[in-house]
Amino acid sequence: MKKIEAFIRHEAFEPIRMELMGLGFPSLSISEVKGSGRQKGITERYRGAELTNWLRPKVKLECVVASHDVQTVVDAILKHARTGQIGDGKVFVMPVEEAYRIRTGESGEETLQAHPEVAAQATA
Amino acid sequence: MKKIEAFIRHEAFEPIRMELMGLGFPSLSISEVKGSGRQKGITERYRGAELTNWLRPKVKLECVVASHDVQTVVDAILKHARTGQIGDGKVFVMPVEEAYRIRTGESGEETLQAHPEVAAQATA
Amino acid sequence: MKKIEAFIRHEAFEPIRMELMGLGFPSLSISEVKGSGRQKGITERYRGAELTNWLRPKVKLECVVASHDVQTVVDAILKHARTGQIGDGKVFVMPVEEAYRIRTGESGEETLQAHPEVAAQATA
Amino acid sequence: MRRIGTALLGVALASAVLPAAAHADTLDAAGNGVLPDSVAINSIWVMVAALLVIFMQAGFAFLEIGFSRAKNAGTVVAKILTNFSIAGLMYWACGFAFAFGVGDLMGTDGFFLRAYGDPLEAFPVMGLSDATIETKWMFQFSFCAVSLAIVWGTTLERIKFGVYVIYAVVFAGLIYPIASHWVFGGGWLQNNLGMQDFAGSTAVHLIGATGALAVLLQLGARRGKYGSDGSPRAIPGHSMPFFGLGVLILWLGWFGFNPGSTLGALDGRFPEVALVTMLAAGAGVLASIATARWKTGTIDIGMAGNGAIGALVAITAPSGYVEPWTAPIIGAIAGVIVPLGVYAIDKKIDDPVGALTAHGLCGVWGTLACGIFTSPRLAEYNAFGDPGLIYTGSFGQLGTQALGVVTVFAFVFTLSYLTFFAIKKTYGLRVTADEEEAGLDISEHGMYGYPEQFIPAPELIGYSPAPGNVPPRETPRGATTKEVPVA
Amino acid sequence: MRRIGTALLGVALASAVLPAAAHADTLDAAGNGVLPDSVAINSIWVMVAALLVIFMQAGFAFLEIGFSRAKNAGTVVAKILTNFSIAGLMYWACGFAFAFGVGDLMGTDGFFLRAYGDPLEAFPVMGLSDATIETKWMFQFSFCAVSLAIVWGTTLERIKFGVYVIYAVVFAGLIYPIASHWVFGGGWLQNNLGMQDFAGSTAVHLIGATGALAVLLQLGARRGKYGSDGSPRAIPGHSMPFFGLGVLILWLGWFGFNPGSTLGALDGRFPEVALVTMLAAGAGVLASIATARWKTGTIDIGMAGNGAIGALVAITAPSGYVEPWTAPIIGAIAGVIVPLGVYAIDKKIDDPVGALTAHGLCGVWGTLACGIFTSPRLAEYNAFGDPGLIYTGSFGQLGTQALGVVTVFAFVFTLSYLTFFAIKKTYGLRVTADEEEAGLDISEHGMYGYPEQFIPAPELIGYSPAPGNVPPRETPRGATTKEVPVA
Amino acid sequence: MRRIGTALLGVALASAVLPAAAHADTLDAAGNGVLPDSVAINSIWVMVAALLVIFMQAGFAFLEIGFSRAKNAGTVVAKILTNFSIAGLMYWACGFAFAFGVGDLMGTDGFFLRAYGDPLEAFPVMGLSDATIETKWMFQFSFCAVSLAIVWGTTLERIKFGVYVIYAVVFAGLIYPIASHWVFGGGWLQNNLGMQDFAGSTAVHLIGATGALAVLLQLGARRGKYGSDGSPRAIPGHSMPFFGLGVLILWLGWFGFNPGSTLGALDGRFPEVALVTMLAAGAGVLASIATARWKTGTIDIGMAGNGAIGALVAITAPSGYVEPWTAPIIGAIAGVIVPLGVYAIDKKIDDPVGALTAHGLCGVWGTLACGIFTSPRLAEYNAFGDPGLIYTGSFGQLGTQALGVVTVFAFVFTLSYLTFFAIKKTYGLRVTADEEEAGLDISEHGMYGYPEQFIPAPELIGYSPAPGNVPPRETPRGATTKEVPVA
Ligand SMILES: Nc1ncnc2c1ncn2[C@@H]1O[C@H](COP(=O)(O)OP(=O)(O)O)[C@@H](O)[C@H]1O
Ligand SMILES: Nc1ncnc2c1ncn2[C@@H]1O[C@H](COP(=O)(O)OP(=O)(O)O)[C@@H](O)[C@H]1O
Ligand SMILES: Nc1ncnc2c1ncn2[C@@H]1O[C@H](COP(=O)(O)OP(=O)(O)O)[C@@H](O)[C@H]1O
Repeated sequence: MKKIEAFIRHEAFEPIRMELMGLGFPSLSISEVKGSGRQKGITERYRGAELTNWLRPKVKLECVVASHDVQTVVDAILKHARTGQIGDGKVFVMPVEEAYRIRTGESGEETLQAHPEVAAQATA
Repeated sequence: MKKIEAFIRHEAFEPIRMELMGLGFPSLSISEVKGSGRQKGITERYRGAELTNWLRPKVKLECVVASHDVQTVVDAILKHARTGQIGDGKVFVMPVEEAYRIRTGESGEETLQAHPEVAAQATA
Repeated sequence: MKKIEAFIRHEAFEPIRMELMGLGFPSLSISEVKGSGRQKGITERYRGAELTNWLRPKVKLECVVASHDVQTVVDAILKHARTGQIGDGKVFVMPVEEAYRIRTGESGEETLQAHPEVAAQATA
Repeated sequence: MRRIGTALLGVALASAVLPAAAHADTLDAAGNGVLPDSVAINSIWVMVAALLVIFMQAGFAFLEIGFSRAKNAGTVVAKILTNFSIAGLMYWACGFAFAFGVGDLMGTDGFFLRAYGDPLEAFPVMGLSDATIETKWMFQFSFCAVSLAIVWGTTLERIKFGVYVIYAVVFAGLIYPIASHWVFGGGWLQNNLGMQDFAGSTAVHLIGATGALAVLLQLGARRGKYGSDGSPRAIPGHSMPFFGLGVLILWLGWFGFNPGSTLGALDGRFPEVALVTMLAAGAGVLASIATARWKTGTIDIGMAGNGAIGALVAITAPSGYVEPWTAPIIGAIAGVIVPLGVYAIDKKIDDPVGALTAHGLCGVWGTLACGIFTSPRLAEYNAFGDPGLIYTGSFGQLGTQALGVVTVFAFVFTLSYLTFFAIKKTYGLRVTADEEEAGLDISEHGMYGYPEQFIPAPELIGYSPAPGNVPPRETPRGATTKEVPVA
Repeated sequence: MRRIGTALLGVALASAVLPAAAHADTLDAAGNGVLPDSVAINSIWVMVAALLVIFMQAGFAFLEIGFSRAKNAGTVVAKILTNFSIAGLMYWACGFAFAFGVGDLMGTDGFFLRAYGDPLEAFPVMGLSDATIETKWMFQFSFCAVSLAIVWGTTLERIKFGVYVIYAVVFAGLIYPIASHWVFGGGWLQNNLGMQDFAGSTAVHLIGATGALAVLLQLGARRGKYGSDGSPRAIPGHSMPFFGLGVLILWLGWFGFNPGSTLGALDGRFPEVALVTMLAAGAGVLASIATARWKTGTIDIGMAGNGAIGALVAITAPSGYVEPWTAPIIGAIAGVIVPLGVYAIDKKIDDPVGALTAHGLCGVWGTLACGIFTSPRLAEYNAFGDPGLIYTGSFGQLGTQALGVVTVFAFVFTLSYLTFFAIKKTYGLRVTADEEEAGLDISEHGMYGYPEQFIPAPELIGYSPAPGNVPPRETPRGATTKEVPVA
Repeated sequence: MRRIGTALLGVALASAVLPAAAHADTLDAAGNGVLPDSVAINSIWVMVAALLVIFMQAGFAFLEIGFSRAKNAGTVVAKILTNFSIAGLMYWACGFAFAFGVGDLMGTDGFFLRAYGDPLEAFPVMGLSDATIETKWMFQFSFCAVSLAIVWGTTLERIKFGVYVIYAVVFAGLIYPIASHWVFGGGWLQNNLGMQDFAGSTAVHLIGATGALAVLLQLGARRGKYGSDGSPRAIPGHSMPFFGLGVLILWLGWFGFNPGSTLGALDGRFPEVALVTMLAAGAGVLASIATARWKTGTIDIGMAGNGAIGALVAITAPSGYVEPWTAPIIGAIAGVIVPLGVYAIDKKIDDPVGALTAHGLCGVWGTLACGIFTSPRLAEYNAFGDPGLIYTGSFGQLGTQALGVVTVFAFVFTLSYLTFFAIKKTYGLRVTADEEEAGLDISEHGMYGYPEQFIPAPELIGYSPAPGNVPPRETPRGATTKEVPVA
């Protein structure tokens, strides 16, 4: 099992979510982060004083999938998150040793996501 | 050392925190995330236009512990986070290679958590 | 490649960010978390009822770097995040198997950070 | 045209479409230049006062919003608008007639503010002022709306929206008019017993708080308010600034509430009433802060505000009957009652904003205070009841006040309890556990009150820009930039 | 000293520094004790009304803030302050003179409120009231500022700040004064055709909405408002409580807007106008909620508020011409128009706050309503036009109203469209895509409206405490603590 | 009963419980129908003005809240309520007597508003108006409360709550009354030197700002305000919308502040004062935006608001003395002063809201402006001092104004500095570093102003539902759902 962590633009999330759901990966989490990278800093002003903010709001997407699904998910992300301009973000893949579905207590890969056909209906 | 990441319901956190502290695991972090999974989407309406929100607010719990403590912590989470209904969430276990306590600069397993008996008092 | 996750005080972030940028590590992400550890709980009161809040606001810093850069970054964090008092936080190092720069689609270590000299100018 | 009317508002309206007797009277008088200046002078002040009281709707809204969690903030807005609207139409249709027409038990003239002949005779208790009848309606309606707003303070974060609508119709059309008629509409408590309630500690605030109790007992506490062991939990509201805005607006509104109850300006009484009101409120804040500090060790922001409200409620009845020097005393006692009352009540029932204490207990205290402090000159001037205990040494007036309080409470509680009981059995009072957890905004209104807090970039949901039309990215004008060249 | 003046305000001001004829008149009269009480009485009421209308600026600000995303909240504050200021100076310099001076097409006297001789002759249409001219200026200026505020409702979250400034000068100095002159300033529509618009459904609200349409057509929708398939997306505002605050303040302000349009108190008319206003607004809220519920199945908070606004706009023109019983009818119809209008318009053009519907469509409906419901006694009293359809059976007045609406719309739309066209070609109307995405607060004003939401611990950016001066850490006083000893 | 009084308010109150001479007078007059209409007319306007000024408390509260960080938002609410209350009680006990009684240095009659005999003789400087004494008290008290509110602008986010309480007693009971007595209470600066300050640029705003300076010098800057190198850092407030709300409320309140200072309506002066106030404020906003734009390149939202405040402060003294055409000049100059003053002061001392500039520098400018622009007719009418420089060519009045400013500053600064010095040595002025970092809400009040922002699901802390009573989960009514079956 692998965890895919992607730092993306806000507007990239929804297309990614839709595609992933269609592909049978409905299960994921996102959170608001602030990131710095190659993107420019913004100089803000307040009552005369200046402050340069090097951080830009980004969305962090976390999705744990079976190892053999990693490429599918990464590709979906790269496809939609890309504008070709600085600030598009990064995708990281990390190992996961165990996973549990709390509701049932089951563990293992099959707990991670729904089955494709199921998801297919879902988006119908 | 392992990192335990759990995506749970808000109301599940407090019982988990209390049990973990009792067990000698006072150290953890949480953050607000929005998740999608098998749970239903909510259709919201704004001035006529509809939008289906597939994301539900969840709490992400992060706790790094010594490898031999993983099961204890996971069990505590499963025990309290479970309502048996869709939306209960997931628990993931991931490898951690090194840990440092900033205050002292020490590294290694013993920096991770307080000792059981200590914690015991704490909750007294 | 490794991912460095640090839970630090708010006021520690800016000095760390500046030093890392100077060292050629401009790329990182932060998020707001709430943490519990050895730090004391605060008892809050609301219309007579009491509630003890065991959680303190912290900043979670995430930075993925090439394996040979880990120590440099960890040291920078330890240096600035340390006040010597309880609540300073922790730093964790975790394995990363793959990384992609979304903008270009390239993968591998070189996508992670800017080159030192480049960054050097940046801070000039 | 009669048809349009009926079609739209039903038979009841029929009476409304007769020639506009009264309105026309004023107009004719004005036309013939025989409308005395005094009408305009008194009407201006009472109208100003009415508008200040109307503004209190915003005060109640923000007091409640501040004490609610973010997921329940929006519904308060819809609630206040709906209730204010229903109150207006019902009070016009029949409320005003019941409340101020002639009769010991209830008035019977002036439905739709029509066909009542001479206003000074039709609504005798307000005869001392020649302000126009529409002015008096605006002022009295604003009181009804305040009383109704008070009812809902105990019901935050779990009540079904429809309950607001149903009860509002009954309350503004029947319960409030009759009960207030008894106390200051010329009814039996006032005329026959000489009960004193200048601006409505009982007639407005206690009535509202009684309704609030009646619904709370059948509604139950919010999820999570009481632990498995029954101990109360704090459920902090989401915004003290909004709470503060509410309190400050209410305080301002009270300068219309009490001084406006002179129903005119020409007797020069209203500024003194304003002074009395200010002194009581100030003492209330300080006493409440001190009491809370003594009990809990902190300077409780909420109690400071509740203390102001409680003291203002308490001084409402006496404001036109007592000397200024008694005001700080009356207010300070209310300020002590507030925290103690809130702490005590919170142990058993869930009153998120402290309405039962601030409007209920303090309303009772204020009404009784007349029996203690009413001054001879003012009892005589207002021509209701006798001076208070400290002047007469007699408990007579105090007894009358107590009787009035009990009667009004019993009457309003019974009718309200029955109304809510009927609602509970039919439509239901409370949302489901899931809806309560999700919050009323999303579950009752289909959208959060603070969408961005719950939906990531909501405007982008289901939105995928056509590859072509991604616009060129430039640098924000307001921003100077430092380039970090790509490695 | 003339030099100071010119240096600072330009030649135009020259006229302003002549001896203060009119102001002095009032003063002399007062000095010689020959200033009749009626002047003070009428002036007090009209001034109170003017201040209530001025407060509506806050209402518009928070209605817009609530309906904006958090990243565009601050700019509204700067906008409202700037526009209100420009409106004041321009309306003083020439707006008032154009609007209320003598003339079928436009007035020509009273620039800088100077040298107009006898105010009652100089501004005849307001002659029925002897309130001081400065009072009347304050009241009429507050109307101009409201009309201007309405214009911007359609432009949120993407317009360049400078556009506000440029258009405000033209609007408050020329467009509004001339158009409003025709309708209620003594111009041809009013005097020659007998158009009825008591407080400005057309003269204030439709004019504003027309400007709003003119700019929207050239500005375009917000990014993300319409998907690649052209279907509309919801872009929820960030705060329903702020929206509610705006609505409640506007509602309050309307009790100055309509009843103040009597321009005096001595005829005893203003309280009746207030009653009419209240009844219409109440019906509007309920009708709007019902309609939205029927269409979308939820109790729409925004529609409840828009319904109130729409009904208040609709009752504005008839408020001084109709009997109270018609008010709920007029308001309810507006309440139905609001959701239907918003849904329909939203399909094609992006009007974030629903200004086109609430102020435009409802403004038209309200103006036409006079043609239907104006009562004989009030047509006669106001001395403009004839009673409405239901009394006369004739469509004459309705036709006049319709003609007035069309004329005003055509005139204002043409001038506004040209003005915005010129701005677009020169300065530009719209920020860049990046600026829009970043939000107007940061891109136009260099700082977020809610900095903490976007900057982590902003005060610490670039801040590294000298190792020495890190202060000792103690325990917050307010907090008792439980020690967890270090392992 | 005397015992009750004393027990509660101390011996000082004794005087308060004598028969209510003055109040009774009004009442008798009214009873015998010999109370002239003029009393009611003047009282209505002045009361309306007083309430507008009282509302300014909300304005100051939200201006400060907006400029504070979220962790310090709640304490402002508790502060404003406490200070307003103390001001009311102290000004009743002795403030009013000191300020408006007879005497060059200070008044000595009318403690507790009692036993002063004929109000027109007891408080001669207000003799020109026959508004009731309670009306005048309400108005003058509202000024005192404003002046006190101004003091705290410099102390946000680090001062100990108790300091508010202690200083408020001294300020409202002694410092403000005496200083304001000199300037517009009939004291030596006004009566003997002929200083002109119509509504208090010096007597209210400069006094407040002087107290603000005295405390700031001993309190020091917020942590993080100045870097190790001493360079100032931006510490942005958390809400521009709240700031905007504050500014708009203050602006509205100023239409009571200045026009109400006529203390009556019958001379027809108040509308002109309102006009003058509006013109100055408008010019101030535009000048301030322009200056900030020129200096920093952005349209600074905060400066737009501060510009309005600064201009309103500046026009306060001249508003009753100058011709309308001078208002935009006076306001514009204040608008230029504001940003320059803020930037300059920010380099050295930490004034989060810019009170020193807006109320201090602009208060000085406004006072001096009288010496330049006061018109002959108004100098004569108000009967204090001479016309200004541009009319007389003489620097005499300007000198008087300057002398007044210096005297008042020196007096207030000395007393305030000593008071704060004493507090610092005993109780302490400032919270600990940890408390400051945690925020005043949690450390001083034991609860955050926005709890949800700091506590995750606070109502659930320590809450574990008994396994049994987990309620059934249904689907929110407001929500239609799309099932994703379990794999
Ligand atoms: N090495 C990294 N570690 C953590 N977050 C990163 C890293 N590199 C990039 N990010 C995240 O991705 C975002 C975009 O990165 P940036 O370098 O600006 O874009 P690009 O890679 O297209 O130049 C950053 O704001 C940050 O949130
Ligand atoms: N594979 C996953 N990767 C990341 N987050 C997940 C994953 N699966 C579930 N989650 C998180 O857990 C939450 C609950 O998941 P859900 O599938 O709705 O519950 P259940 O597993 O009980 O059906 C989701 O909202 C999401 O935040
Ligand atoms: N084992 C852990 N897992 C996750 N987060 C941790 C862990 N230990 C500490 N933290 C984070 O670090 C913060 C500071 O930890 P704490 O123990 O209070 O400081 P110190 O280590 O200096 O005693 C905590 O609030 C929490 O956010």
